[in-house]
Amino acid sequence: MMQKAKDKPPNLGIELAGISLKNPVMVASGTFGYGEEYAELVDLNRLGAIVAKTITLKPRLGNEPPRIVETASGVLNSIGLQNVGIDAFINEKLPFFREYDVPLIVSIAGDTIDEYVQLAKTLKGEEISGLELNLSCPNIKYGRKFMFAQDPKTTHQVVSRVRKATSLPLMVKLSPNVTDISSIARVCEEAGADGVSLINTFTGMAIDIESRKPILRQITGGLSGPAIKPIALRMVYEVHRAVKIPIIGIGGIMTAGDALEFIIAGAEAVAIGTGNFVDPLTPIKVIDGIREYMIRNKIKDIKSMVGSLQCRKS
Amino acid sequence: MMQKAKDKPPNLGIELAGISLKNPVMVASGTFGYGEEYAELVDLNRLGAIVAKTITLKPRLGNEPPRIVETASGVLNSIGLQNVGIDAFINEKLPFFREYDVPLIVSIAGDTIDEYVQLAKTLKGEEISGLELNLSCPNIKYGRKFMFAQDPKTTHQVVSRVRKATSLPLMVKLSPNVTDISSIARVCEEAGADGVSLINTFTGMAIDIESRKPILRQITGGLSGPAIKPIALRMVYEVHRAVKIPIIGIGGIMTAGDALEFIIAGAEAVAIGTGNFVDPLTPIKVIDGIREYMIRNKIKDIKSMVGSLQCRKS
Amino acid sequence: MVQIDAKILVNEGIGPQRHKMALYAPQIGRQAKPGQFIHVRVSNNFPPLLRRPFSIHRVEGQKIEILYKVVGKGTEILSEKKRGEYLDILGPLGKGYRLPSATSKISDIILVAGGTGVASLLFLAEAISVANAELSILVLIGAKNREELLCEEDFRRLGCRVEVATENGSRGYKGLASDLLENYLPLSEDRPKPAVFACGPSEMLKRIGKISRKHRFPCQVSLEERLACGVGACLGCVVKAKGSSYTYKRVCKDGPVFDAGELIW
Amino acid sequence: MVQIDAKILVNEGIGPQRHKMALYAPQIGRQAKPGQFIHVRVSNNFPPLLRRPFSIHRVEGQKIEILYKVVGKGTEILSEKKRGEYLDILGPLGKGYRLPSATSKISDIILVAGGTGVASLLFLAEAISVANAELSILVLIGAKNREELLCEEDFRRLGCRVEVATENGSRGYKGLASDLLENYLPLSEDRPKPAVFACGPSEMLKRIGKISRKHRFPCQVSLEERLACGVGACLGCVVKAKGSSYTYKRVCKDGPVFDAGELIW
Ligand SMILES: Cc1cc2nc3c(=O)[nH]c(=O)nc-3n(C[C@H](O)[C@H](O)[C@H](O)COP(=O)(O)OP(=O)(O)OC[C@H]3O[C@@H](n4cnc5c(N)ncnc54)[C@H](O)[C@@H]3O)c2cc1C
Ligand SMILES: Cc1cc2nc3c(=O)[nH]c(=O)nc-3n(C[C@H](O)[C@H](O)[C@H](O)COP(=O)(O)OP(=O)(O)OC[C@H]3O[C@@H](n4cnc5c(N)ncnc54)[C@H](O)[C@@H]3O)c2cc1C
Ligand SMILES: Cc1cc2nc3c(=O)[nH]c(=O)nc-3n(C[C@H](O)[C@H](O)[C@H](O)COP(=O)(O)O)c2cc1C
Ligand SMILES: Cc1cc2nc3c(=O)[nH]c(=O)nc-3n(C[C@H](O)[C@H](O)[C@H](O)COP(=O)(O)O)c2cc1C
Ligand code: FES
Ligand code: FES
Repeated sequence: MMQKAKDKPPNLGIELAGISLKNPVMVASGTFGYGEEYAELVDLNRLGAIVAKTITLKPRLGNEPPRIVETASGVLNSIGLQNVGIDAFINEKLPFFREYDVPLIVSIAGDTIDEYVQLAKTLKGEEISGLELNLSCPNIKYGRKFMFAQDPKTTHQVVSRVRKATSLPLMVKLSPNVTDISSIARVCEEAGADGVSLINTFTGMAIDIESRKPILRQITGGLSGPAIKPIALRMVYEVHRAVKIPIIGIGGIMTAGDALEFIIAGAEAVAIGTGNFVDPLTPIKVIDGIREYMIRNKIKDIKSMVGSLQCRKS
Repeated sequence: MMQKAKDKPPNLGIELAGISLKNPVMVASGTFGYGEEYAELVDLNRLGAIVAKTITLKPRLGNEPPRIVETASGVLNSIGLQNVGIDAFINEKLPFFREYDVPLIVSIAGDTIDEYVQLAKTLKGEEISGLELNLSCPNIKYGRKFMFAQDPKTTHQVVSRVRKATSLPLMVKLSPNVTDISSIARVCEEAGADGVSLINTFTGMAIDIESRKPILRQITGGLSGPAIKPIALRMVYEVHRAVKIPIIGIGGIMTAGDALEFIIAGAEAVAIGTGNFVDPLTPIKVIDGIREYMIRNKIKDIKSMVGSLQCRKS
Repeated sequence: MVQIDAKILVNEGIGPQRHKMALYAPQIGRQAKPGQFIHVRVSNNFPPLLRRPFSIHRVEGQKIEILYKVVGKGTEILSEKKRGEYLDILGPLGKGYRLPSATSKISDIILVAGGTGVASLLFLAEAISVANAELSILVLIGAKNREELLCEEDFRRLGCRVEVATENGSRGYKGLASDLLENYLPLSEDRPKPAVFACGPSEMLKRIGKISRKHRFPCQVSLEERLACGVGACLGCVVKAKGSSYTYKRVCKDGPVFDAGELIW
Repeated sequence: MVQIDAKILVNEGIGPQRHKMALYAPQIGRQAKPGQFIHVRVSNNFPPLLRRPFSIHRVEGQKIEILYKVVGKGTEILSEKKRGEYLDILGPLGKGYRLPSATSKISDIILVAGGTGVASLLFLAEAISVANAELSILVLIGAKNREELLCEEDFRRLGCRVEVATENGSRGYKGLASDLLENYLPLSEDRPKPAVFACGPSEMLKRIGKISRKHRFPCQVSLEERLACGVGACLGCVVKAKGSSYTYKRVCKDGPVFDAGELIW
């Protein structure tokens, strides 16, 4: 790609809910471990941000295997939030990030609202860039039938209580398994969230017809990957019209083109999940591809792309 | 496949909400036209049943094109219920079916509850095997934001009013764009439905990043195909545990294996949609494949398979 | 209309990203009319999930040919197929070109082809030269550049007059095939109007449609839309056409060939 | 661990549905240890969406080899790859077999291979015969039938003693490789226990694990689970292992080779 000397390189940097990102391409929670697993393959400093695997108060063993099965253009997982717990995270995992110049967003989940608050308080003063409240893990049942993010009332409670407990930038990760995601996003905005991450996985399942058993030991799991992209994109589009806080678009992003669709639909940033498994360089290729697209289309600033969808009717 | 003389062929026949089907494999509404389009390629007499394209009171022109776009393992459509209207349907389309020995289920949709009732009354006495209430078309906005099937209250009203207006077997086609499909299915059961058809399409979208316009003129459309199968299957599994009325499993069925997954999860019958476009012989191949599976596994009656999922935990 | 597994007899490059494929498909060849198409399952895997439509380019004995350009995943996979492999195809589908009837007053035929639009028009030219040998055929072929020009010699061999336009001027007239058509107009009043048949990019067809309205000559155009079923069942492929106010017609079943006059553009 | 586009040097059938592939991958070969694997993107298209893992079978100069069986879509596509094409691979991944240390009292090595389990064990046998030339290696190979037996000669060439079991008795002992192992037991008290290394179907490994518990000999097994990332990030591939009560270990990172004793089966 040729570029005249006077042309300034396009600006991919954004300010996301108060966090400065070099570019709008992050890696999604649970798909990039604690960063270190991919550090040999990916230059972490190039990423917009890393969202760490969801952390809970106590270490969690997670669900029994099998936990993964591939479906048409998708993956079902039922990890069940296996994680080292907040203390080990702070002591053993956080120090790793000091070597890198990349914003770290810590995803947290609790069985109760109090646990969310406690997690947020525990992370106060740590060298992290923001929090993501995971209210939408389909593999955990909080002692009841639904996830937090399936109910506007509990969503409001968690978000507003955590909001009071922390001054860190606060994202809320929502579930697509709802009738009206805009109303849940609005509740987050009202409760003081700085942004919403759309979307977590869809609850799905797969059956082995020979044994007549579910393939996942947990019966159901969360569906991710290219299969869900059209629905995720629609949700970003809807939520963009419903709230003013920034949106992180997530769901099936494999290419720069996919990421641009999300940005055009209204996402300030995007996060790559399953795409990391397919090709660890996906985030880097997406960043490069966005830059090339901007140069080709003479777009100076990525911000001008956000929500730039041209609808012939409304 | 060898078969000893004394072995009786397996029984694929089922009684679905009072309709006798030769086998549990139907074709889904909107994907098989009015039957005649595929008659040159497919022996209609072999199908379990045909669900005709959804009919409305007045003819509908449908949405502006483009109406179709392919996604990863899926298809987005925004046909918008283009149809000839109930009168032309009865006069011009129904007579065709007299030549065939296959149950016809007529799908109907209205802008108001009264229209559903009127459609059901108009079809009284016609040579049809049953009705399917389409409460879940994502391409039609009934003057409000949601579809009927996204709201338990309106769902109950439509179903119970139509129930009073007809003695035909009554299926209700539900939307997957909901938080809790079981509760909607339960409402249908309470209101007198004879069965539920799960699922219609997911609302999704796709964007052309060069023009920055939605690819579908209607912006959003309904996602179908293999991409959605894991979610559809999970919904059938959930609803099977919530209601006693039979379930027609729909969503991404391409092979006999897919159909068997739905049956094992709890579907009495299945319907093939997008699969017809990929290969018009899909329904026939699915029927043959189910039969072979039954012979191989010495299963005498398809009914014994329904909901036979073996869960290691509950 | 049949569904068959057709053996690939030839699949070869004939220009930049352009390929020609011959299939053993006597059942389809027998029925095929110019303007009709086949609907091809390019892979048992997906993507592409849906079939891909291609005009029937020629019928020769037991075999049919298509001519295609690689534009995406489906056509890419198609271009990698080897001779001897089988393809699951449906066809012939759609309504083809209406040939001039023996009693019509038409004496001149003009075919306007843009890009791979030549595919169906060559078949049409062959049919006309057999059924209406007395008619003179003028073919106007447009392409981006000389490398992308297709089938010029094939038309000449049929006895057609051929004029060429390239967008970059590397051969023939510099401009569009529709410009060439306009250069032949206005037509003198003393001779009968030509019948025009056009196939190519939708912008070209729109322009030709306009010209036909202005100069009032009969004009059939072959359209492309994204198809799903290909047999008229899904209503996915419609174009706006004239009706009481308007109506939607299916490209795959009511078309792909339409009278330019019935379309609302 | 590196990610490279590796050129396919050989991809050939070596038995029913069994193939051997050689890749030009000096960066991986240099680092590779027996029991480690590569994670292969079999297609830019999907399915398969996820990569597929294969044990490193041999390292020879600049090239590495894998040995695989076609069991589904991914391996089918792999088997159709041509020499000269490139494959996107990650490797070497995982923790391989722990070789007997120079000071250990082990004098006998027994390798038990089921099906394609031979793949990693041949690499191991090579490594042991170089690093611990004094050790005697007995290889027990199991397969369904004689046609599916793999690598027998390769092991012999290394100087290993080889015993064979087939399920249908068409070669060697009629039964399972784990039966062969049991036939060697109980071991006399007067000589040191053998170190057993096993790779194959999980039922076989389970059985061998049990035998090792009973007869108390050191035993390493190489497990298979469905992988996603392959690098330890997703926690998708865990197996139950002993911990305070229990814990989950990642096949891709903590394994694929485990001490049989640490697993909860
Ligand atoms: C009746 C009919 C006859 C045809 N005959 C021929 C022929 O003889 N030779 C030939 O080369 N092509 C022909 N086409 C076009 C051909 O079908 C498409 O180029 C092909 O389906 C593209 O498939 P793909 O998977 O390679 O591209 P895709 O990956 O599906 O698409 C590549 C690009 O083309 C666009 N695109 C694809 N199909 C369409 C469409 N139908 N309308 C608008 N945009 C589209 C996509 O949006 C994308 O930008 C015909 C189409 C129709 C409807
Ligand atoms: C560390 C490791 C090393 C391996 N080394 C080799 C090797 O050297 N040679 C070799 O031939 N194979 C090896 N395998 C297995 C190989 O990865 C799988 O056979 C392959 O991924 C199957 O891909 P597919 O797309 O062809 O099959 P799929 O279509 O994915 O599956 C085919 C069938 O196999 C089952 N299946 C697939 N993968 C697994 C799994 N991991 N666990 C349980 N069931 C499964 C599926 O459920 C299905 O029934 C290894 C696996 C691991 C984890
Ligand atoms: C294996 C796996 C583990 C995941 N774990 C988490 C998690 O711990 N917390 C979370 O918020 N999301 C988790 N997710 C969801 C992803 O962050 C992401 O929202 C989802 O996968 C959709 O994006 P994708 O299609 O790009 O994968 C997980 C997804 C996968 C596939
Ligand atoms: C082109 C198209 C048109 C459809 N039209 C209707 C319709 O008119 N009425 C209806 O109830 N469902 C309609 N559907 C939904 C299907 O009946 C089916 O529920 C859905 O496509 C999921 O099944 P599948 O994945 O097998 O396609 C339509 C689907 C497609 C793809
Ligand atoms: S493609 Fe289905 S109606 Fe034309
Ligand atoms: S496959 Fe991801 S942790 Fe092992």
